[in-house]
Amino acid sequence: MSQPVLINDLVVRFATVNGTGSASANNMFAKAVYRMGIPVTPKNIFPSNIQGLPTWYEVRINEKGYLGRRDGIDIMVAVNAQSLKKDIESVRSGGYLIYDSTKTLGEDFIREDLHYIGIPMMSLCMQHYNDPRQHLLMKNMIYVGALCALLGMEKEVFEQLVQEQFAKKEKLIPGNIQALHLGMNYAESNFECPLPYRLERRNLNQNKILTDGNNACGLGAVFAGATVGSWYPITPSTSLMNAFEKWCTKYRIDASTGRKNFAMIQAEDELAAMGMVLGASWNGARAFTSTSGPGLSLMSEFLGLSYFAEIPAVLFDVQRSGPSTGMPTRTQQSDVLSAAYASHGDTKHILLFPSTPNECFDMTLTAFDLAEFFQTAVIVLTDLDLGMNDHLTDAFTLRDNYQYNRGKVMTAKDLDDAKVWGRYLDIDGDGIPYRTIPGTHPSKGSFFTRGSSHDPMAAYTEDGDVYADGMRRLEKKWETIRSRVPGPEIVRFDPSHNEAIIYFGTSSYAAVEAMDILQNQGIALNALRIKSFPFTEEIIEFIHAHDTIYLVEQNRDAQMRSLLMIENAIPPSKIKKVLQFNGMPITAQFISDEIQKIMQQAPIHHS
Amino acid sequence: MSQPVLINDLVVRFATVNGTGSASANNMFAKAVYRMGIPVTPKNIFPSNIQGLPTWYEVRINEKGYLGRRDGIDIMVAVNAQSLKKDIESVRSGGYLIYDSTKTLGEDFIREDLHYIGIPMMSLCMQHYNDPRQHLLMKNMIYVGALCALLGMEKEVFEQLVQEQFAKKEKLIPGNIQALHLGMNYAESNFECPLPYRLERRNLNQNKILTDGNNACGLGAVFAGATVGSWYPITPSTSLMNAFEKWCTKYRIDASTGRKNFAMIQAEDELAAMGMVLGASWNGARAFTSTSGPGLSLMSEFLGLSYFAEIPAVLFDVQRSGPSTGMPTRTQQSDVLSAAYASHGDTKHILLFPSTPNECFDMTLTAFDLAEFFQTAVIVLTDLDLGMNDHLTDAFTLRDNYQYNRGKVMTAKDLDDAKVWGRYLDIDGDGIPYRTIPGTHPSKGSFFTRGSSHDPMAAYTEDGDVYADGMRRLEKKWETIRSRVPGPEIVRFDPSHNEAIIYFGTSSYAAVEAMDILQNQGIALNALRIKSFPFTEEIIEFIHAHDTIYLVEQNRDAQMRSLLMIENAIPPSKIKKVLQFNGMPITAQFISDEIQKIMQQAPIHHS
Amino acid sequence: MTYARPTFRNPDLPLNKIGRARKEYEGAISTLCAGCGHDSISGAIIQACYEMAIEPHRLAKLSGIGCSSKTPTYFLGQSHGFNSVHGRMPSVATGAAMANRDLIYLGVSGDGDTASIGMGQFVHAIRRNLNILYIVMNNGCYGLTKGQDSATADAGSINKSGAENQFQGIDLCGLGLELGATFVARSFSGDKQQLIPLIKAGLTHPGFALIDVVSPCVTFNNNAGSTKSYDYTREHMEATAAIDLVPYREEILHQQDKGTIKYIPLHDESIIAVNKLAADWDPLDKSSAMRKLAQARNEHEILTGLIYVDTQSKDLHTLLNTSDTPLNQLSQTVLMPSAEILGKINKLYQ
Amino acid sequence: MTYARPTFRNPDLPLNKIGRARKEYEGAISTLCAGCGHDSISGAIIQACYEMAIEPHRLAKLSGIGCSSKTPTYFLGQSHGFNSVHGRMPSVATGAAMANRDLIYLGVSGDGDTASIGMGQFVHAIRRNLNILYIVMNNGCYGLTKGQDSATADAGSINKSGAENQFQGIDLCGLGLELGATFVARSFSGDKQQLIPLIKAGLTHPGFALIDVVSPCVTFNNNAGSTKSYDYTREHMEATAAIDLVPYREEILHQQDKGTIKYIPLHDESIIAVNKLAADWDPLDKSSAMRKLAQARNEHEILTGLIYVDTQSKDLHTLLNTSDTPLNQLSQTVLMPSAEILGKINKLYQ
Ligand SMILES: Cc1ncc(C[n+]2csc(CCOP(=O)(O)OP(=O)(O)O)c2C)c(N)n1
Ligand SMILES: Cc1ncc(C[n+]2csc(CCOP(=O)(O)OP(=O)(O)O)c2C)c(N)n1
Ligand code: SF4
Ligand code: SF4
Ligand SMILES: [Mg+2]
Ligand SMILES: [Mg+2]
Repeated sequence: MSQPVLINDLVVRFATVNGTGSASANNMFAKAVYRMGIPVTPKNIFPSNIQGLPTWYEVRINEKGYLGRRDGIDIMVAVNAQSLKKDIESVRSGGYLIYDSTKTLGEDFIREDLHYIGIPMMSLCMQHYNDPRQHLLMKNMIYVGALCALLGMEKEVFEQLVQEQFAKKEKLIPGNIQALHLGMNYAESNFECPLPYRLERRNLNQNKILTDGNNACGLGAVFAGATVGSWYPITPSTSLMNAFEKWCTKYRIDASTGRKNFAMIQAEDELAAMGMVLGASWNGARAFTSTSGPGLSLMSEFLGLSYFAEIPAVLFDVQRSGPSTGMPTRTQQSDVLSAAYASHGDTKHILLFPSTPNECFDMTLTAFDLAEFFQTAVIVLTDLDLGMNDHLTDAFTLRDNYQYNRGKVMTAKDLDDAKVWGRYLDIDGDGIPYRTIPGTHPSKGSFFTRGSSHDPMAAYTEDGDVYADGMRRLEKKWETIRSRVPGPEIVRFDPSHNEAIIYFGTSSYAAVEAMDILQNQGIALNALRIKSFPFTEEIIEFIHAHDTIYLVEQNRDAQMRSLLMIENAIPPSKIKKVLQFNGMPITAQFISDEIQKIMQQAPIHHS
Repeated sequence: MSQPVLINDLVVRFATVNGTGSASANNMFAKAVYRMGIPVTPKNIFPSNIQGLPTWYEVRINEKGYLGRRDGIDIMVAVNAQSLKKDIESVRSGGYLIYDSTKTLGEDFIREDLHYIGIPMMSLCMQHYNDPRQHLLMKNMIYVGALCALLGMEKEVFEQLVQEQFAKKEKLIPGNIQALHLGMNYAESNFECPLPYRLERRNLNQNKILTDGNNACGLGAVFAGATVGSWYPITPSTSLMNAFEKWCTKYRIDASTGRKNFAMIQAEDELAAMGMVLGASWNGARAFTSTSGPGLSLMSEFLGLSYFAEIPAVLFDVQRSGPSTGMPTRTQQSDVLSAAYASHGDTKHILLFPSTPNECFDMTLTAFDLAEFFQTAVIVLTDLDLGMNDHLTDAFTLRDNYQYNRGKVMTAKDLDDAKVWGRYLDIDGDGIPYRTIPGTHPSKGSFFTRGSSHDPMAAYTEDGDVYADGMRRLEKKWETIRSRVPGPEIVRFDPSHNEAIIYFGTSSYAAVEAMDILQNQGIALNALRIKSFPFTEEIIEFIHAHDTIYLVEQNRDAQMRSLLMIENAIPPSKIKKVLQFNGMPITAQFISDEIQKIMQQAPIHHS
Repeated sequence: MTYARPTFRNPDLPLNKIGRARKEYEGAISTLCAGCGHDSISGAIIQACYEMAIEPHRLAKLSGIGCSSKTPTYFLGQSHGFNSVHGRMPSVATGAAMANRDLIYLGVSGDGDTASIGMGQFVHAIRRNLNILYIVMNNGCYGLTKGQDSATADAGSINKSGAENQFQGIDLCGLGLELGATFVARSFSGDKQQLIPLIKAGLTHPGFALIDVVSPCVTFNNNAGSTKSYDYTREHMEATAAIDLVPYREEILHQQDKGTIKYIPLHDESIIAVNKLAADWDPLDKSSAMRKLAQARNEHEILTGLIYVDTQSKDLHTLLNTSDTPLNQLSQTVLMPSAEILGKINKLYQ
Repeated sequence: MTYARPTFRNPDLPLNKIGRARKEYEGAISTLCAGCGHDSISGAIIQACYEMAIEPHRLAKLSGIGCSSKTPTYFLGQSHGFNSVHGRMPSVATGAAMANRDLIYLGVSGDGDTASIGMGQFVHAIRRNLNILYIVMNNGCYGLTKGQDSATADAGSINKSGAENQFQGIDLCGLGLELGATFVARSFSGDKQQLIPLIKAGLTHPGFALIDVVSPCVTFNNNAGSTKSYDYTREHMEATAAIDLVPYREEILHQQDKGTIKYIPLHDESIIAVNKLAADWDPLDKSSAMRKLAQARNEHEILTGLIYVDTQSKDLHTLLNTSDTPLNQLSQTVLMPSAEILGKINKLYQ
């Protein structure tokens, strides 16, 4: 088979066993691509257990900057015997299989349409390392080295990465460098390097970083001035709190006393985690928690309290595949509806939908500002793909002169100066009352916080009209919120196009690529990315400006579409569903195929 | 003032103090009206405490059968000094105030436009009863007696009711009869009886009973064969479980052994209550729980498990005013959306909306049949008004030859005969798999139940396609459900009308009356009452057959409207919101006023 | 609650150390049933805070849901109240304490609120030695939902409708001891003399102070056969000791010599004076406390008074090693790392 | 799981009383880490059920979420499994038991599942004396979410990342005793000889049987400094006694005379034979059990073996007074009152 040469446009998949240390080797490969200035995004596809099951690491390399997942594997590094059969099947015709040739592959494993690259990884390890504990780890470095040679990558980049990785355990450096070279040399001596699939240096990653959303949110919470974090561990949100703790430990310990300028508690469950957030926010600290689906369900009673008693709260929901325990290590965007209306009664919550780690950082700051300004819960909806996978993203920046917006808080002086103050009085006509922080003033500003019905002065009431007035004020506040949340990103707006694509969160990568695929087929779409709920006027106008909207979601029930209809009277027939919900990050091909399918269907009867 | 004579069309309100025994006297009045063959519905308006606060009992009497609440009080029995001032203000001009004239009323309490009927209740008590503990109770009977005379009611009816009420404490009968007569005699000797507002015997209550929805549901659960009930007390749902226990104690105790053919546990909270229901249902018993808003929020994680692992569950949500603790003793229909989609991920639950106690009974049977047939949660949404107030309703009946529908359950023989059985295999193409009850067969039919993703054979899987197939099957099951839940009541369908009113639950009484009010003003509407979610085809067709729908709900956010849009692509602009959410049962006047307001508004811009 | 409240003061009312009258520690008028034990506990709280001269605005009173949980409305009207959701007050209080270590936290709960729906949070607040005085108004039933047995109802106790409780009751003091609560006491709403000093000591204790107060529900659980009625409690009460809280410096010196009194110095300047009544018991010795409690239980006595106190324990703030400055008072300057640091962080991901 | 599973049996395998081989008590292949304590406990469960000749389809195995809660997939493949939600297995098991009193219930949980999120349900299942053998696979950490300290981690225990746990650990056996659990034992995954008879006795016990099994997490909490590691546990284990479960009629007679053995007859025909090792302890005497446990705790010993058993307690079904026939077997004829009765009921509301 003669191969077309493919430069800087590849999917490389590593099939390994979890708990064997392959993660850091695989990661090094992705980072090397990044360092060569080529856009890259890796994804971990891991099982819900700790050790011994198949796990995959998929690296998409694309110099056009298409960084969503793409089906069709070009190069498979298959080092897991358990999954080998299936792994081989998953390679696209004409692709490469890199495997450990210490043992010969059986007949069963041979596909005519693939290139086989056998590297005797284990036997190289045995030859060169005495300590059997090193064998597994060095094997990983060997295939990384081989890849370097096969793809024509820069070996200095890898050597540098090894130096950095083991900066604190220097004596491990030579062994690892050696393993790299064993792989490189073997590949170079036995195969024609580089392959037709190869990587060439570019300069496309300037001012970009490679990090994950959970890290970005955790870091964002530090910069946002959050001091109280409580949480209950759950995949895929755990690493968000870990990041917060890590950064706090670095930047929030008082140098003179060694004491912490933050407090974290691992709560006994998610109900307690949210309770702590409300207690702390009530007391004037910026407080937050993070969870995933099951935790969101458990927090729903407390979220209702936040809404009705008007207590700020920031919650990160790193979504995974539901319902119930579902697929805990797979992604989805399926908590949209339950997050928006969490809790019984007439409740609504602000949602934010970041789509990159950079935006995770930035929106975390926004989340705290909104929560305090509007005195209500803000739920940042990310997902497993965004939270746990590294993404190529703009470097973190702070807005100029950024100041925390602590909202309408009465100081002792304000209390002295005010003629009348009532916790739930709408003085400004925007539905947002003034609050006090307990302990502010020796004789003024105390009030009773409760989830039962209250009048503007915070007194308990069972008067239906007073209650209804309060509910209407909350509606008015909601309107104010609608004018203040982050507006959408209008990605493309050409008035001559009648149709548009709308998406949010991690579908963005694939959506942008899908637009180009469709464009190539003569289908031009406008595009908008939703960044928050409630929906600002621009979103509504954008929708009204088109005949058909293709709404891309990673759930089964088209939950964002539901929100658009409920809140903004968007006619349902106008919004076509493009839904992927199998737990894998959505692909551009899927989106463009679905859109074309819908276009080919007879127009639906509009009643 | 000369009074127009009003016959059998009155609102009588009793203003008393809670915890003083007035409830049973007031109830006797309502029952007497019922016994005189006149349609009547009383409503309790009570505070969220146990003793000492104002409470009201409002009796609507209407021979046309309009039994929703009506604003405007014709006769106020005001025996609570705390609320007297406000109580007097609430009487409609020309109405009557019956008060305790033992002490003279101050100037402040005199309204020119009212008739004052002073009965020296306390002093009559002091004269005739020695035991001071009796004073409070007898005072209540005195005003009941006075009402009997003033309204020209039949005293034998009251005497008979006293006999029945004290059948087990016979020695209390004479004293109570005496009190009745004291009231009657005083009224007759001091006022011209009957007043122009009066009641006359009719024969309109044949085959009707006067009972509350919680009693009906509890009784229904006994007839439905529920054997396991677990619950956590919460107003207004508590009396439902009390009723179940009462009827079980009567009809479910094995006569020979004294042992119970049912098991009830007061759980430690609502999470546990729902957990017990799932455990029991999994094990093949009919099991249920009941709660109100906060409990629904707490059950949401378990409801997701029910949906995804396909375990039957019956839940009664007796709605109260939310959000959060809200107004615990006021009614609302505001859990519609959160019940429909309770839990994170893509979940949906069957909802039933009974509107009378009779339907509560009947739908309870339906709920268990649906839950078992579809192996999923069924939430019966009633409300405080329906659950805790007596309503005039058709007598309970059993459908002919009614048999429990236990759904697709494999017996030991079925298992022996079957070639292959998989817990989540869709054999019949309707999306409904076959289940086994643990312990059925020594070697066949065991399977693993889990909330994590599973394949058709119930094995754990992380394969996205297998997972997605399962989710699609659940969607198919949902379509089957849609064809099998109780259809709507099409109250009126005249093809010449372009507009219609849609309502559900306790809005029905007022809606029917509102239609007549509008009709009198020349506005003819068709009407449909929703009885279940998902919505059957008839509902959709009905909506499509009209230009405008007025959807009546007792919540702020038009939650039923949201469901219609989400699930059935109903254009939002078509459904106008008629929303009352102040915690009081909705009135016909409110509905007709709102509909007229909407009609007068310029037509909304349809985009 | 406009704060245009009348500031007129009757000059004859005795004022406490900070110049406040007892009235200023009261709250709104109670809506509980006449005779409810909870109202007496509110009274004891008012008296204790008045006598301790607590600044009302430095105290946060938190509760769950129930008749008992309503009481914070009826005391300390100038303090900050938070009536949260049923059974979840401990987490809200924990968050509040994390945010501001300088306020005094008073948690009020019921036996339903604590021992049923709130069990998990109660246990974990103890485990973390949260700085709070946690008062359970224990009536063995759910007052607000009309008298169902609660998890503290004793097996064999008869409720108002004549039914006998089948399940074993949870002894909150026993549970507290087992879980390592650092201050454990029991009292009776009808015994203010015992209760007031316990409340004072509890408010002073640095860490989790539990006072389980038997507080009869006159409406639903004060009948014959109930083991949480006024009569039953009075008959079966057995006190460990009479205690008093003495502000240390001022008074300890001239009390030093009273023979039977044991003085327990607290972390601040005050001291608990224990007039030992019970033999074979030392409030500082956990085993003796557990033994004493088990023994009383076996004899169907209700052991009241201070049961155990650990004056050396590390409180939540010590365990978390948080700064002395309350976290809610740290400014953006202290909290937000600089743009330069952000730049450095970016480097890590390049 | 089609039930077309191979029915071929190796004729040489020893069969138990009901003719089943040990293999038939196994489950799917474990996906836990090699060396995980939980796998050993699964093995002990398999062995115990095999030896007791339990009919697999008469046993329901329920769990929450966690590595430990996954184990029901790995034993008794022919039993009915229910992997519920995190921390809420006790309520599911309670419902199941209410519906069918005739199955044997085996609950499996982790320390996170039980002592953190599940604390409330755990406490209340004990209080109701639910008929279940409740095994906690206690590794002092959250295995499945990667090793965070759990609420049973001892204060001072060092975790894998070198951090010292600050909070006091919950002693589930102590808690069980305090709450009135009627069978309390502790064991170690590494000591099958001790564990297997305890499991048998627990499965036989009518009521709540708790076995807290120290079960090291090799991946996250088996390091030096951890008090839940293999090494630490082996070094600090202290057994109350060696016990055995003997089917009564068959074997008791010729064992009667062995001097140091105490026989505890159970409600069915079997008996626990306790070879007393510990002085000053009687498994039938709760005070001695509590004392023994407290003492071991003070001495930093891990007390294992049977700690307490109450053979006279009333189980849930007795407390609920439910019929002997499992409720799930009652037919419509028994359950549904007649139309006539409904007519009579209507009369009450007329
Ligand atoms: C989630 C939730 N479930 C149930 C209720 C209803 N409820 C209110 S108070 C209460 C029990 C109160 O008992 P306890 O705490 O002992 O207080 P008491 O009234 O006896 O003082 C219950 C069950 C509620 N408010 N919230
Ligand atoms: C509601 C909810 N919160 C959090 C989780 C995540 N989670 C899964 S297992 C687990 C802890 C398990 O710890 P433990 O019970 O001790 O089991 P182990 O893995 O140590 O055996 C957690 C927090 C979840 N599944 N559900
Ligand atoms: S019901 Fe009981 S607890 Fe509630 S206020 Fe009345 S007496 Fe007190
Ligand atoms: S992580 Fe720990 S508990 Fe989980 S399987 Fe591995 S060793 Fe066992
Ligand atoms: Mg109580
Ligand atoms: Mg664990």
